[in-house]
Amino acid sequence: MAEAIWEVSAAGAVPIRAEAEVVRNVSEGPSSWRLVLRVPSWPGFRPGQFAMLSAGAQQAARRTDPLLPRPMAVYRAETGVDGAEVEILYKIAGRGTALLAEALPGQRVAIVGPLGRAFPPPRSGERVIIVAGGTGIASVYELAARLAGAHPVEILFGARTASDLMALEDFEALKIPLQVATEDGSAGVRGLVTDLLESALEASAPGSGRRIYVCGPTAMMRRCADIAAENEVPCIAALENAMACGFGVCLGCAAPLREGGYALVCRDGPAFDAASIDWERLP
Amino acid sequence: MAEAIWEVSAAGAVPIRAEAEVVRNVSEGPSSWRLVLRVPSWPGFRPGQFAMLSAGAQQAARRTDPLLPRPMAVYRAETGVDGAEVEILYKIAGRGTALLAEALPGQRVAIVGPLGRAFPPPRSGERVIIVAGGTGIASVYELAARLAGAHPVEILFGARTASDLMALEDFEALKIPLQVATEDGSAGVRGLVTDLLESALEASAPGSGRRIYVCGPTAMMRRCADIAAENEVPCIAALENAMACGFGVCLGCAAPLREGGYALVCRDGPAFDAASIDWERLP
Amino acid sequence: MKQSQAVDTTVDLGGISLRNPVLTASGTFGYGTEFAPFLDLRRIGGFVAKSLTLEPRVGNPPPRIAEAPSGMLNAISLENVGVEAFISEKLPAIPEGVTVIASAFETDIDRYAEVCKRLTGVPRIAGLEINASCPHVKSGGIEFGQDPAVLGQLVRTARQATSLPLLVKLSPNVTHIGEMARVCEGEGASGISLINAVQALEVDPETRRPLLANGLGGLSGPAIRPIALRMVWQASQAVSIPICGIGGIGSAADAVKFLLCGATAVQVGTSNYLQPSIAADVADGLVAYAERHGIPRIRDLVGALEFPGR
Amino acid sequence: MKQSQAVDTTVDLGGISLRNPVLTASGTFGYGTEFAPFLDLRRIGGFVAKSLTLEPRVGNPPPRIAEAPSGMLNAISLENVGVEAFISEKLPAIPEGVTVIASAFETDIDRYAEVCKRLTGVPRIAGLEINASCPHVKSGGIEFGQDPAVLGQLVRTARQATSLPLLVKLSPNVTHIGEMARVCEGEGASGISLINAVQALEVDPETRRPLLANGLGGLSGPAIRPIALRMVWQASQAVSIPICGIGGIGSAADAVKFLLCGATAVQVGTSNYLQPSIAADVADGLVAYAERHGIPRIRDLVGALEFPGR
Ligand SMILES: Cc1cc2nc3c(=O)[nH]c(=O)nc-3n(C[C@H](O)[C@H](O)[C@H](O)COP(=O)(O)OP(=O)(O)OC[C@H]3O[C@@H](n4cnc5c(N)ncnc54)[C@H](O)[C@@H]3O)c2cc1C
Ligand SMILES: Cc1cc2nc3c(=O)[nH]c(=O)nc-3n(C[C@H](O)[C@H](O)[C@H](O)COP(=O)(O)OP(=O)(O)OC[C@H]3O[C@@H](n4cnc5c(N)ncnc54)[C@H](O)[C@@H]3O)c2cc1C
Ligand SMILES: Cc1cc2nc3c(=O)[nH]c(=O)nc-3n(C[C@H](O)[C@H](O)[C@H](O)COP(=O)(O)O)c2cc1C
Ligand SMILES: Cc1cc2nc3c(=O)[nH]c(=O)nc-3n(C[C@H](O)[C@H](O)[C@H](O)COP(=O)(O)O)c2cc1C
Ligand code: FES
Ligand code: FES
Repeated sequence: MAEAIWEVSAAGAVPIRAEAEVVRNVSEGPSSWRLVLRVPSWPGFRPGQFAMLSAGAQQAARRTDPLLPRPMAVYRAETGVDGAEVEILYKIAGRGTALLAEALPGQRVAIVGPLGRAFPPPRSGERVIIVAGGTGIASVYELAARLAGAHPVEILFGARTASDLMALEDFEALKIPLQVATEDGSAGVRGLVTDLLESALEASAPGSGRRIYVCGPTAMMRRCADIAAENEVPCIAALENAMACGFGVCLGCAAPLREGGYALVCRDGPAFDAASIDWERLP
Repeated sequence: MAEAIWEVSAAGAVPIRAEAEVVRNVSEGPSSWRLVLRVPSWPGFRPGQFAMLSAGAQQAARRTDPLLPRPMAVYRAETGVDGAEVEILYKIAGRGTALLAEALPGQRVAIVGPLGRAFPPPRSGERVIIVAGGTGIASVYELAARLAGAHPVEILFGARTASDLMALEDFEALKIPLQVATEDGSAGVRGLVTDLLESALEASAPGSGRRIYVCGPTAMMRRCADIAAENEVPCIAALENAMACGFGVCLGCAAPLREGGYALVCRDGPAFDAASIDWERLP
Repeated sequence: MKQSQAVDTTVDLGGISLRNPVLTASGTFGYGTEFAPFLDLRRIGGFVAKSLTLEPRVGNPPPRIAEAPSGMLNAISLENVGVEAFISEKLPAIPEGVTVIASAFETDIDRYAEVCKRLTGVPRIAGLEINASCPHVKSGGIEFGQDPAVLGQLVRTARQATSLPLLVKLSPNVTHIGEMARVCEGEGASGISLINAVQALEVDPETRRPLLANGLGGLSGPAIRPIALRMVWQASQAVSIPICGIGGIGSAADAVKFLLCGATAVQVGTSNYLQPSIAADVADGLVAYAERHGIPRIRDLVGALEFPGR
Repeated sequence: MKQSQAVDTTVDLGGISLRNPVLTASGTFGYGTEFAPFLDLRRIGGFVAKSLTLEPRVGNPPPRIAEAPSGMLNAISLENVGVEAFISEKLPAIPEGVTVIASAFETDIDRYAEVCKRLTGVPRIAGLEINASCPHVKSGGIEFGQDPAVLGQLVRTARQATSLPLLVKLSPNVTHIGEMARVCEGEGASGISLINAVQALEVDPETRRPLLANGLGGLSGPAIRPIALRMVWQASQAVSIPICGIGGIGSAADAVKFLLCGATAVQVGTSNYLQPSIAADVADGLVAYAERHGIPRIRDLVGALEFPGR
């Protein structure tokens, strides 16, 4: 079981920079896309890490608008003979992701990664509850996959409506208990995923410990943090601040801390102890 | 025969603006590309007119770099049931054309046109010599096609090397006498197209008049202008200045006139009486 | 909500009544008629004609334009048909019902005043804009709009020369735009237009020469929009006369940003070249924005920016 | 011509000897070590570290960055580890053979001087850059670099505080950059770095707020390059101390443009975020350019622009 759990030591894999070939880039439902990149010298990654992707395919001629790369969780990566196939799951949120959706197989997308610190792994025997919504679903797949079979773990997804849910089948294939809450009731129960979390905490005995991982819209994460605090359960939240560099030099991705000052989401996170974040001041 | 010759009255077709669908966009040899656009309400055009094309296909998300559209001669247009198919022949010169070459069938390219004044048609019975090189070849096809069979006309092409020649077969299909000069002798005679022009003028008697049309690199046009002047033959040159608007408002495309002042290439040209241009001050 | 109350798009730009707040910028819209194939001029608030000098002027040698990241450089200089030809040839060609603002541009203050005089009383001209980004020959090439004293004198003299609403178009190449705006207000300007193109240089590394024959040029287009928004906001904090916002506008969202920063109206410039009907699209888009946000009058947006700490 | 004579890439930037003229800009390269995975720091001329204040400082609330056309806005403010932590923790982590320029950044002149003093005599620091684009608390938020008198006093005091080569990084938000450059030269600066980010504002039309929590921010990236080239050229006409050119550099061709305009060296800023090995690529590209053009010494390019009429 020790092998299934990853290290979070500061010195993780050394990130690489590549102009990676698009292997596949397909729409899965209304606004959800799956991108597969071939990355020759991919050093592996740990759950919760992300990469910076260029906004759109690199073209024959350089275009300087949009300028900044976009942070995206590494959804999954499979190392094969000619490098790894790195998978990204994304939603079209604005210009950068709209352009990314136009990248065709054979074209190149610049990638820098893996970046950030991994989710801290649960302690031995801890019961894990993963809560996710929106693009946050992409950030927790690898976490769920590594814990599946090795840890007691359940997943709670929240969405406005059924079609907002990404990659549900991938998660179902992990054979982990999975519940869904949608605001319009179009999938799972009607309601908020935080209600599911409260029920899950009620249903599970503290026993040898519980731990919550959450990634999703700020409001969802903040509410989870509150529920976790009320129940005295440790809660890890993965933040999604806007970024320019992704590796701690622009100081752009600051997240306000409860103790004062800021952490850098790209360097000190994206995963944080939810209790350490000053949710009121997070944009 | 009168029908074969076009009007150059100031009030030509009213230009349109469209996001035209790419029907075809294929490479023909090392740096020569042929783009076919479907333009729904194309009003027709006359030889020598051009269009402004966006630099690259329009994408789902707007990109502001590169910003300016690029001027391109209308090579040919065929009106069918669902609008006209407008053909553009182009070389990759820099960023804008490199991006244009990536436009795929089904994608959209913004077009404004037809713009500019047409070549003045030859007078009845005038013997026509068309001289072209570089991207200028694209500017004279429609001229040659409309004159073919209706006028005594011959074509002289100049290039550095054989592969620089664009769309040779299209011209051959017109069954007009055609000679080629290349600097390296890889096609036609070795030498300059201006030598061919001198021979052609020597070989042809002044008779009922002669007229030269030229479009190509500035050095070629300037030399043709000189030869024409020496032989007292009228010479029409189509200029290719850089442009921002294409319809006379930015004043960016100024060509210096021998009499002083400037003409606007997009509005007063692109075709000019070669004797009116101050070739020394043309960039 | 299909039957929405019609949005009131009218604005008063320092005494110039506009159907809607979307104008086009001087030098990017010719003398108006060139755009007839692409848009109905009555769909926009009006247009500012190419800047006029007393006599017709020939411009700079080519190349006069070059591309830059998300922008373009130009050095057209003073090229224009001259004030008389504008009045006798260009104005009559402009359809009725189109609001025309004339622009003046000269090398010394007396000539500026003379241009303003000639344009005053001419039917069809709703207002004047004086372009203060022109190098002042007597100050050794410094722009009129770069020196508060020179600018003050220019505005005072122009103000005396005309009874028309008088907009002063400021140069962005200054340390304190608010100070320049205050000078204009103090000397009786009806409003301020800003920004003009930003002084810039592009170089060809192969020929080792500037891309423009003139050397320096003006940077315009989306690249300068964040600078323009900053200056409009700063000017709006400094004066209470109306501001016409200019710089890289290419969409209704861009126009809204300028209104929020305190502009009463906007001018679309470089974008006219890329998409000749854009100004009308921006005007239509403003109405759509107002409807979507339930805003009855576009002018309610003016200065509505929530700036932190204020 | 394969066996080309090796190009001499060395330059002297006001007493700082550089292996090649490609540095990285303060605030865009952290404290150097962050880039270890992406490039060998010995391939570039050196780097300018994040600006330091006397005490560690916490920056502005988020959002601190936003995108703009061909550029980005930032309002990071003074966030840094402080001068002591830089000396004790950051410097020792930088590999031998890497040229380090420290940057100072404060709210009053005495504190600037104190930072300069502390950095003087520290092994590994080859020179200082003082960032004059910081708002001067005593002048009501005006930047040090926006007022010639304040700038002069700052440079004079800093010059007395350190024996290290002293570069002054100028604000671009001024009317006459040449005047500011002359002030620096007059007060004994070893060189000038320009430009810093251009003051700008971006607005969210939906929330009606600035995109940055701070309101105003600095525009950087390719969008400002033509402005930077103009200012470098103007400064080079005004002074004879060396200039370090900054603004939107993303390729060797861009770097060549700055050298031609009179820059002795350049700094790569925002582009480091997009392509973390870019500075080394620019340095290599300069050599390729020199070889292609048969230029034996890169420094022969400095000021080689053929400006019309000069
Ligand atoms: C560590 C990390 C991991 C992420 N993983 C994923 C992922 O796996 N899949 C996925 O689809 N998205 C992910 N995101 C979010 C993704 O980065 C943004 O959706 C993307 O940057 C938006 O770019 P855009 O150009 O399409 O939108 P923009 O035009 O830049 O913005 C559109 C809207 O999104 C907001 N926005 C912009 N940037 C961000 C951002 N970084 N985070 C949140 N909102 C933003 C804007 O404020 C605006 O409202 C992640 C973000 C971070 C920081
Ligand atoms: C009326 C007219 C008709 C034209 N017809 C055709 C045509 O049918 N086919 C074709 O391939 N090209 C044609 N051109 C030339 C074409 O417009 C340029 O090649 C194109 O704009 C270059 O854009 P780019 O972004 O690829 O190159 P850039 O990166 O803009 O420039 C690359 C090189 O080309 C030069 N250049 C830039 N713009 C022009 C220009 N307008 N003319 C000449 N050189 C330029 C630059 O100085 C530079 O050296 C025509 C030009 C005009 C004015
Ligand atoms: C080619 C060109 C010519 C211009 N000519 C003038 C002019 O004659 N008078 C003037 O006041 N402004 C002139 N301008 C400046 C514009 O009116 C406008 O202020 C500037 O371009 C910024 O707006 P934009 O970014 O929308 O283009 C010109 C701009 C361009 C691009
Ligand atoms: C996020 C960010 C932080 C910056 N921090 C500093 C700084 O601390 N000190 C400084 O002198 N300049 C700072 N700058 C300005 C850059 O050093 C540089 O002058 C400017 O960005 C223009 O160059 P560029 O266009 O290549 O980015 C910063 C720029 C950015 C984008
Ligand atoms: S994104 Fe640059 S420091 Fe985090
Ligand atoms: S290209 Fe604008 S006037 Fe000719």
